[in-house]
Amino acid sequence: MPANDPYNEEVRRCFETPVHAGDVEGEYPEVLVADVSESANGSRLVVSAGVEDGIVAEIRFRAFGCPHLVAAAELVCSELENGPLERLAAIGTNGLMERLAVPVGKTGRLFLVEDALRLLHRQAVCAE
Amino acid sequence: MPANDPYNEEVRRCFETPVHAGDVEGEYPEVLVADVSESANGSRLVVSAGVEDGIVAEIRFRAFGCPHLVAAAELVCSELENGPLERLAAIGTNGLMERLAVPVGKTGRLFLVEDALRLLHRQAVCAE
Amino acid sequence: MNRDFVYLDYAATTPADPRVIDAMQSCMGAGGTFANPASVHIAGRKSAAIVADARQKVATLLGTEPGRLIWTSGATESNNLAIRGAAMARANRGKHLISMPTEHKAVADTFRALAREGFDVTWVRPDEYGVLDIDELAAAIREDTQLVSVMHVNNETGAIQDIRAIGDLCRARDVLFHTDAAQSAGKLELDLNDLPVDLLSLTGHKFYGPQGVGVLYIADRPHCNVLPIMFGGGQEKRIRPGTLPAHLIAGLGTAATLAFAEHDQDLRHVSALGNRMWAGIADIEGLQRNGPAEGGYPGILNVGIADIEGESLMLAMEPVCVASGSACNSTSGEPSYVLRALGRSDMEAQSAVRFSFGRMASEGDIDIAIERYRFAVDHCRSISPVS
Amino acid sequence: MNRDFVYLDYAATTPADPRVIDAMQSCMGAGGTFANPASVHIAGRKSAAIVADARQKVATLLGTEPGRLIWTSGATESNNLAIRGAAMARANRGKHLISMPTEHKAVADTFRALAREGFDVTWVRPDEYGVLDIDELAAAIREDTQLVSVMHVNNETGAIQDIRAIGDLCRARDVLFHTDAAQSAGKLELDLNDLPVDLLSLTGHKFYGPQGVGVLYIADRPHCNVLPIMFGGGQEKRIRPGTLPAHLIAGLGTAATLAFAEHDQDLRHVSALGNRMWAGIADIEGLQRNGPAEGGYPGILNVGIADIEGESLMLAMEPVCVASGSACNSTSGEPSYVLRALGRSDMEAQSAVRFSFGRMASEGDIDIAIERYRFAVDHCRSISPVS
Ligand SMILES: Cc1ncc(COP(=O)(O)O)c(C=O)c1O
Ligand SMILES: Cc1ncc(COP(=O)(O)O)c(C=O)c1O
Repeated sequence: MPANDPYNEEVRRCFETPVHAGDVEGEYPEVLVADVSESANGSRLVVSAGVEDGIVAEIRFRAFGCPHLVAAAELVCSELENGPLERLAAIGTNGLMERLAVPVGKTGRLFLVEDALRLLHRQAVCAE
Repeated sequence: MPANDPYNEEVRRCFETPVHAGDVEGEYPEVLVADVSESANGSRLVVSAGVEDGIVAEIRFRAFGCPHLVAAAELVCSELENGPLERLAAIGTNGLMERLAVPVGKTGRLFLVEDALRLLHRQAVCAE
Repeated sequence: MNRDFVYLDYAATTPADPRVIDAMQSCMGAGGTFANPASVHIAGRKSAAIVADARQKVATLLGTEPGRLIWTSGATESNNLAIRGAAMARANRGKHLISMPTEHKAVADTFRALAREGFDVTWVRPDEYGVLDIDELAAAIREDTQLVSVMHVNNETGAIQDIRAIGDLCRARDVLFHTDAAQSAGKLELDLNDLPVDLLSLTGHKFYGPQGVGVLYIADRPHCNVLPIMFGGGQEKRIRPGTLPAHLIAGLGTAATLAFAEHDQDLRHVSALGNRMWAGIADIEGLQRNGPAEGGYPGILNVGIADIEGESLMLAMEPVCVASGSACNSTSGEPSYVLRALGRSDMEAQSAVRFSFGRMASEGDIDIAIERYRFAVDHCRSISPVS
Repeated sequence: MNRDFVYLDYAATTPADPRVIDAMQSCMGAGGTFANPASVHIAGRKSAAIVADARQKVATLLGTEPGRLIWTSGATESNNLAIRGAAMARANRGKHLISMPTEHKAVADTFRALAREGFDVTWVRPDEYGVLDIDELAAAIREDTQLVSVMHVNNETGAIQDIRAIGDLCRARDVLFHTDAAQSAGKLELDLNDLPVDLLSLTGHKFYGPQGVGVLYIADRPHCNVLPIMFGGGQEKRIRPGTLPAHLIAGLGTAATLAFAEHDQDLRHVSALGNRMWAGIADIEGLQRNGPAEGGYPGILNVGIADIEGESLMLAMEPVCVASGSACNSTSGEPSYVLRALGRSDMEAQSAVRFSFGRMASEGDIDIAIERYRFAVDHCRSISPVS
């Protein structure tokens, strides 16, 4: 692979085996769904979370978008799963941008991940 | 030699061994000299002829000019030597142009040969 | 052969044929015919002979005389020289020019630049398959029209324009006709002694010649000439300056001879590959063919699926190398303007994949491409919220 | 090595170095890095990596950043792009331009074309050795002057201009400075981080790289930019369109690395050859040296003898390949305008012979050239009426 590969290993790994791609399948007291999109490039991200006792027991995503968006969604889901609900509000894109070596031109697209998580968190808080 | 050689074999032969280059060296009743030049490109042709009994006994040339001019002068001299004086007036450039594959752009330069021979002939006629 | 990727992007550039490389090799290095063809010494004359020979070879391919051909650095320069050069040469007769929105950028952007400089450009739109309606062109021609530029084979869709009909119309109306034949020269028959084409552009690297060299053909007709766009030595009839690159020209000449001799075989080969590819993917749900299903250049197959994201599709298809209509494949950051001009939506255009075939591609390559395309579509769909 | 001629015309073009040919080879054919560097697929990215690497290599040679370099088809295009591009970019600030009559045609004719389009061009004459008097340049600069173009090393005489002094003057007067470095890049040290040069042209085939590829350097300074002269894809920051020829660029990059690494050795070599040549012919009666005897580029030696006819001289010198100032060596059919500008008469100019030396030339070649030149002079004199 030449040095100028636009996708780093993390992106490739997450894109190739996005284990959190799909919908929440388990039964949970609460299943939250956030569906966000960016009209400029048609990107869309749907994140669903099964919440139990303040814990994100299962979190899944579906994405229509570039490999960086897919990888970011996968990475975030794997980090949030089995963690406290509050973390949904705490995750930002900065760390992701770096870890996935996202080109600056795609910053806007990566905000979708933040947007979806915020939305999930707000729903969870309102439901409490 | 590639096909696009600007000098054909005849030009090369005459240019390499211009046996008639020089001045008339023998002693003749009459030695005629024609000195013609073309200002446009600085070409100059000097033809001298030793004439005896209406015959061009010795004919020599000196040229400042391109290989085609040198070759033309050499060829003409070798044809005229030991021939009748009248031939001086009869030789034209058409045959030369073809035989030496002279580029059309050099037609003017080749006229120098004709000019020199005419001049020689005129001198001979006047002297008679 | 490269084994770490499968190359099906022949419309972008082709590898040079080994016989082309041999011809180039013989012009490189101290032992080769490397001299400046404009030099009058022996070494220069050898190079000049190589250039003359190559010029004859390209002339034979195009059915024309060597004296009609100007060497350039590629089709981009040929297009610029043809269009700007002709527009400028005829500017005193009129400033109206005609082209199509589906042209390559080297044509379209040259017209746009001329439009900024006071020329009036009419863009005739194609039908949904990318084909020009000759009546629409006829209607667009005005008293002051000087030049029509319509490409022969479209680089994205393979759509073929009827350059004979266009040329006939232009001749009848006293308008110059330029065609960008970058995608057809060396692939489809072109007999310029017979075709009513005034200016034609081609580039070496689309038919197994070297990158960095092209040709502009200028017909020997009244009022058919171009003004130079660059200035310098008196090379190429003072139309295009610069030291002639003997190795590139020799390579292009050889490529022309090969294309001429192997035309039928090449065309059969890419047709077979194109058919095999299509047969292997045509049943995929939602698949749309971009460009003509029949009558296009068989070496190009462009397909799209609106609900698949182009960039992810391309990554999932690795190591198959194809072009895509998605923004990530373009310097403008926009989905293919060619497909948009055919009436495709942004979403349709961004999912487009152009498979293009050539001399070195094999059935095995096609089978891998089919497998990877099907896999990639499934993979993207499995992630997608759309389906 | 070619054995049917002796090549001493390195200022016209150089054979590619074998290591350059290797680098080019690795980019050609189906097994090579042949893809379009603009393609986003694996094959394209490999080509893009080659291009990036080559760009860094040329940047290292020039002491600059890769981002400052634009690939072109050669110095002719670089000169046209620099001069027309800068003149157009600054046309609204003023239309006065300055150059010299001893420039290469790619510079001089570009200025002449601009003059026809309404620009005002001042030609500053050199001294009898071809060198610019900096005070004359200073006097020529006006309020509305936008661009000065003065070449680094003259291709006919080897005269070197003081580009640091010219550049300093231009910066002080807020004028852009372009230099045609076709004859110096890869031969003389050029550190653009340090030199006050705004635009610099070079071409691969003058320093053992391939023909058909060049570079334009554009300094990163306010108001230093050029408008494109051709239009198309968005390559090269939208300044120069067209598929990047990976093989040529790889070759140029390798040539740059070699020139950088072997600079001292190359310079010593051509100096030794130049000195040997001069020592072998300096005593010939009537011999004049054209250009500076000291301080010029040692790889070029230009001599003339007014009473010898240039074309015959060249033929008599076969198989030694050199350039001549005679009309037969020029497309204009005129004796060298460069030598005329140095005050030489037509007769003096037409007899000029330019010997130029390079990496592959040997002492044996020089000895043959000395022998042939002496023979040719004698031969021509023996025929001539002048002496
Ligand atoms: C239709 C068409 N025209 C022009 C070009 C430009 O050719 P080049 O990049 O060789 O200048 C291309 C290919 O890039 C093309 O496909
Ligand atoms: C000083 C100078 N400038 C420009 C050029 C043009 O270079 P190219 O022919 O590679 O475009 C040359 C050589 O021909 C040259 O010697």
